[in-house]
Amino acid sequence: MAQQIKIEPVTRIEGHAKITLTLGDDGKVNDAMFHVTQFRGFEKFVEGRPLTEMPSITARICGICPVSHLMASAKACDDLLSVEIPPTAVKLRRLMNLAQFTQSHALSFFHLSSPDLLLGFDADPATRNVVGLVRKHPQRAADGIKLRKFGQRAIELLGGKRVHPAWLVPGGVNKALDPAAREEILAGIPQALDIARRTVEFFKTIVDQFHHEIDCFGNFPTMFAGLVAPHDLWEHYDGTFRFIDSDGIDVVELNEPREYQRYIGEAVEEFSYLKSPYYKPMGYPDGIYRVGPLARVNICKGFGTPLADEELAEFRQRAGNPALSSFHFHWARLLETLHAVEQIQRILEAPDILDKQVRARARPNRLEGVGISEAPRGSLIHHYKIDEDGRMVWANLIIATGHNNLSINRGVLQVAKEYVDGTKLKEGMLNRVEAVVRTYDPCLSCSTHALGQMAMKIELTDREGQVLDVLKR
Amino acid sequence: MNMSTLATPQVITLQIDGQDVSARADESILDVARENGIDIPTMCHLDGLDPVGACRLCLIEIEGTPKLLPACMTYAEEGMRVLTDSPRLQKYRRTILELIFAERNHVCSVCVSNGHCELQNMAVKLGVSHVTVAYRYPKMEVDSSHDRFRLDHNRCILCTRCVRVCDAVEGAHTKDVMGRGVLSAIIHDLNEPWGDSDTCTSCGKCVHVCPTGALVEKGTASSEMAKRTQFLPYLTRMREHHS
Amino acid sequence: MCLSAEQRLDNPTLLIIGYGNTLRRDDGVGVEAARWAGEHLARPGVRIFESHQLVPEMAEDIACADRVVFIDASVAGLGVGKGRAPGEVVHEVIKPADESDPSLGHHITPQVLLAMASAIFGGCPEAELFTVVGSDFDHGSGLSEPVARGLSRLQELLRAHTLTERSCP
Amino acid sequence: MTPEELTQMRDQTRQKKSDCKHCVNVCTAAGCLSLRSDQLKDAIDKAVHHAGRQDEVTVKSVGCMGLCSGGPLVSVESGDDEVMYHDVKPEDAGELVQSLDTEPVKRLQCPSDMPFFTQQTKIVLENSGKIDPELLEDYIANDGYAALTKALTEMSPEDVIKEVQTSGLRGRGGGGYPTGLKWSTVAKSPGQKKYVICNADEGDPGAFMDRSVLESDPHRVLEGMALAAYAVGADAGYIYVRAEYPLAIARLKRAIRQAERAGLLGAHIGGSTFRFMIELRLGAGAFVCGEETALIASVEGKRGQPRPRPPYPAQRGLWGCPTLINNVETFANIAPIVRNGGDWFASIGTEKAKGTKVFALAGKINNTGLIEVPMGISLREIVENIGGGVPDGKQFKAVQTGGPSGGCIPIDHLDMPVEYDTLKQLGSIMGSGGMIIMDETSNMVDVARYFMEFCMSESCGKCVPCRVGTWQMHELLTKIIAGEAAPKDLDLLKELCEVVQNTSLCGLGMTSPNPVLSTLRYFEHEYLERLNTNGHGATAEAASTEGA
Repeated sequence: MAQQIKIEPVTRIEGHAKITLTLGDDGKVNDAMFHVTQFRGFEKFVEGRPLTEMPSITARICGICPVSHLMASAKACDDLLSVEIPPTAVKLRRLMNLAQFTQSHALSFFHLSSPDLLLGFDADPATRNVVGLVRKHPQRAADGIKLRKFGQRAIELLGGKRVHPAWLVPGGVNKALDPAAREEILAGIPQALDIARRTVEFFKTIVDQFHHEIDCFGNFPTMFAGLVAPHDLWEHYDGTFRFIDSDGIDVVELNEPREYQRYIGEAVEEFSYLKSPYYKPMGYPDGIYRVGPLARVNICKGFGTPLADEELAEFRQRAGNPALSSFHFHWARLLETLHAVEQIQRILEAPDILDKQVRARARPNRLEGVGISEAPRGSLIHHYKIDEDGRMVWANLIIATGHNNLSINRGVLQVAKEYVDGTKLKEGMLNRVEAVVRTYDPCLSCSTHALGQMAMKIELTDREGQVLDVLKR
Repeated sequence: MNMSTLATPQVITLQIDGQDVSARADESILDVARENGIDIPTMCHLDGLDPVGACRLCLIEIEGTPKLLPACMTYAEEGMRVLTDSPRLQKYRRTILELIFAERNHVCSVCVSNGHCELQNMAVKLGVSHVTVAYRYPKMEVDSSHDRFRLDHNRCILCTRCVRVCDAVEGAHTKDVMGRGVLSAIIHDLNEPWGDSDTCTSCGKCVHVCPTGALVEKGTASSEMAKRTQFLPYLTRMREHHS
Repeated sequence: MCLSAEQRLDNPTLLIIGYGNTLRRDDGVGVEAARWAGEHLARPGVRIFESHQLVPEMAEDIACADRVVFIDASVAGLGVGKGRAPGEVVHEVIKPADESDPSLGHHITPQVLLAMASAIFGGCPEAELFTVVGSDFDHGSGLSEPVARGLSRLQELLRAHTLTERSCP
Repeated sequence: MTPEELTQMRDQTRQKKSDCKHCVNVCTAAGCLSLRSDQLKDAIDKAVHHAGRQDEVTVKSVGCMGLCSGGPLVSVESGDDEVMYHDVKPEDAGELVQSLDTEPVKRLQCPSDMPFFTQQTKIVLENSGKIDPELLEDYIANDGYAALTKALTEMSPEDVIKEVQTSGLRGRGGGGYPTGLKWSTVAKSPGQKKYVICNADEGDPGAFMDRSVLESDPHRVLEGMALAAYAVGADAGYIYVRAEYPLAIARLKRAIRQAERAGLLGAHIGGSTFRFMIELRLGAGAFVCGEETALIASVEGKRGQPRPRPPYPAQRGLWGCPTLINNVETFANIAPIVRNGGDWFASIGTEKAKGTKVFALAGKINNTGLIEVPMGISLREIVENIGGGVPDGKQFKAVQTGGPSGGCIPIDHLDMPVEYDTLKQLGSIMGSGGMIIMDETSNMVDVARYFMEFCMSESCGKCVPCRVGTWQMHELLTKIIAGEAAPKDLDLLKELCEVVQNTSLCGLGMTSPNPVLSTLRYFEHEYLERLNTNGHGATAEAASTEGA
């Protein structure tokens, strides 16, 4: 008899989502679906607002990655203004984005994924959580907090406010870097670098324990996409948008962000509010691709900083080039963290970093603009249309997690088929189903935190919706 | 008050909040109070513009007068005993401010005037940290048709400072008010887009007298729009010297 | 920047953390309350944070305090809001999460923060949580009417609760 | 026109009337006109011609006869006898004319002993329904302009003011401010130029007293204004009349033209040195323009918005000059006062309220229409006797007086005398004279919301408490009616009432909570019944769950 298993909400991810598993008569998983149940009515909210408000509105609507939205939004506005951003302003924006990478990756690794990685997927769920983690590995947890703090403090020193800096504005930034702030960030680098290095080292010692998970946690050929810098270097702010195939061959590179609609289509599924972008020339759903840390390291040749490049070489050797298992998002995240700290230092030491010329002023010179930046979770696209008076008439946002939606779904199915046996439901099976979702560190939020706090419940139901079994945590 | 006392200003004494003060008979209670370091909250009032007594925040109690009167338009009289800050007045002021906040969409956190807003400052001053009355959430337009300035009706509190400065100081009378009650709105000429106005001189005075983020310079991002109202008293004084 | 034990005894510190998204109406009630507290309850020894959400690095500040007051919003019908009407203020004395705490996510709960504070930084503050049950979590600013009333009630409670000095056990 | 010429015209007209055996008066005020009384008049004219009796039967258009629910109304004067007919149709014309020398047509006849007719005292309406409002001679035949002539020839301006003061007349527009005092303030205010303004911006829902006076007897108002101008030293006047009153406007225009031609307005009035011109100003229907400072702004061509008082218009009014503003009914009382003396007027009514008051009866009452009663008459007398009680056997519930600014008075207080002060004690006001009767089927929260909606949409938008407060109160009332309000909503409503009442800029705002306050005072249970006490609101108290 066909059955369904519902996992709702998926824990340790941002926002509100659930997973439904449909079982065949043999108790094997036939189908799996990852549903995003939180609706973001945000595009409507901004209609009629002046474009200059967009960065701060978008930043405030999502509290998890405000800097990422600021960045993409400011870039979309730059496009509408058609201005060239002063070089120092570009450096400062990059600085802030890298600080955001550092703090976000720290949270993802240390607090969301470590319970599984450090305590084990099959550990008793009663202790397999951040509390169990801090009790058992207080030093690692402290590292996580220190690294986050380094990133957060840098953001605060740049933007003036921790979460919602009004500092990024269309045309640049609104305040030059204060020399004292520069010194303070620089002072924090040695410790941050230490943490980043020892965490990568540590991860390398445990990664082999998870060979089984590596094999089935979203391990399949897909395309990868993201920004890449000239000379094929890792990129997070500017550069060109590139798709590579699963063999690592360049498929296409966008000449400019506004072309994205030629290559990215957006499918809508009934079961989820989250749109499923796909690579248009391949059609839906074959045009599956991944973004985020794994994609970024797969599409570049190198980071351009010594420590990160050294680690990247080992990563390629051990995980493959391109690395295809989504499990390696974790590793890639740590590489990026290491690079971010190195790069922050490099930018702060640039001779023109304290220049006062940080903003280009212009009025809208285009009625349609697109900004693409890399959020910690992957490529973030803001696409705006305005009227001649500079008021928003339309907005489309493709968030990182959206790009990964197809891949997450397929990953869930892969894991579920591998681990879940409907005849004897075990918690560890379902945890892996969730864990694959967490490798992508999805951000579905742009929502309220209050909605997220529900006890985890997994329901096993038959076709008629009759509840057959309930697992509670 | 009568006309004869207005015509020949004389020095009189009165009491404000128990403090003996002297004043000219053509002075408003608001002016007298401020000269003596007594602060009365105002929103529609601005030095250099004719008072209208519309916001009702400056209401005061005068002994022997049952009605509350606006300090900006009530003139000093001999022997007056004025209360500017009774518990009752404080309560009314808070409610009035709440009504202003509830009337339109004051989304402070993304507003270009965030941090430089007189309405926001007034809320802090009067201790209004939240609104107990219902929000209206009206659908309001943003008029962005002017080359340099923008009118965001969502943030407008209808204080009419812009209307008055445009009429009395700039002499253009581009701005006025249309509609009734909560449907009232600032308009340009005969309700045309601001950018189409033939009478607007683009002087920007209205922008800088506006207490909130309703009238702003284009191109300013969140929290960047600080207003400069100091020009107004100077301008008024210089004109008086020349005429 | 923790105070020494002696310094603390002389000057017990209170930390108030109000959190939520002010652009999702009622969700912002915690932040509104923190702002109010900043104006009305500020005095030496009182620190007030307003935040979009709880973040792990707060654990250190929590570990340094003698008492912590969290202020949050909850959706009517869900979690704390279950069986409660919008505007209700729920007060709980909270303890560090034990390992069976179910709520894990980017959303860290106060209990988890307390656990982190004690496990990582060795702090053991008394802690309480005020939750205001909300109804309108749509985009926009400003509280719904019941929640605005709840906030008034909360302010009284906060005033009363924070005036009573307690020492660190 | 000299006094002598005036007397001559008066006598001639009276003679002409007495020469006529029958005078058929057809009401052509707006109420009856809307029932096509103009066609009725034509039909009667034809019938008279058909009978060949045009020499001994005059058919005349007259103003309002009061019993508007019985329109079209016709009265037939035959010598000293008068017969009144209701619901007359053009096809009844023949029968009516035939009956002139015989018995009245029974099926159309109004009983002459109806309290509606016998219990009224008419001063303001003395000519209404009797004279042709379009004929100056008719007004003059009824002692029209005699008061003005008398004042100009025998009295000083101070004498006129004194007479008005003696009369004890108080403003009929709503406030009840002593008219004589107002006049003397304007007279004493320094200034070369002064104005007299007649407020004919009648805006209360259900009120039509002013319209009726203007339609039925326009010269009376002109004469009152001229007397006022003479008394306070003004030489120009405005009548601010709402554009929704086309018939009143047409008749006023005609009356002004007639008066000017006759030398009763303009320069050298009645051959004296007194000059006074009157102009019409049409209002666009904003209720707030009935407020005097808003009215002045509107006359000046500005947006009709009030400004804080003081200074009062008596000190600084139109174009900054001392200005006397009275309403139509107040001015309509002046000529009789000057003609008959203030003492005569003061003998009518009560100690504190002199004279009569015109009321417009509307709502759930048998005799809807216009009445004029002496001050101090009981509400019961008005509702049960003059008004003929509540129709369809329903129970009387409350009477709403004073329009949107007024309040509802319940059955327990029906025996209270109608006076400025007693109505105020009951939580209502005299107002301009609208009276809406409600029966048991009316819910008072609905009534309060109806008036609040009016106040909200008529708020000028200038001051915050009225502009936003009325919206908030309306919202809360709507919520209560929908059964979605909690007890706290009612508290908030009460609180808003207090704030709006005390902080609004003008009378409209200050009195806008009155319908709520007065219904709450007598009918709070109707509010409480609609509150939702088991839903969200009632349990919105703090719950405390220790150690959860």
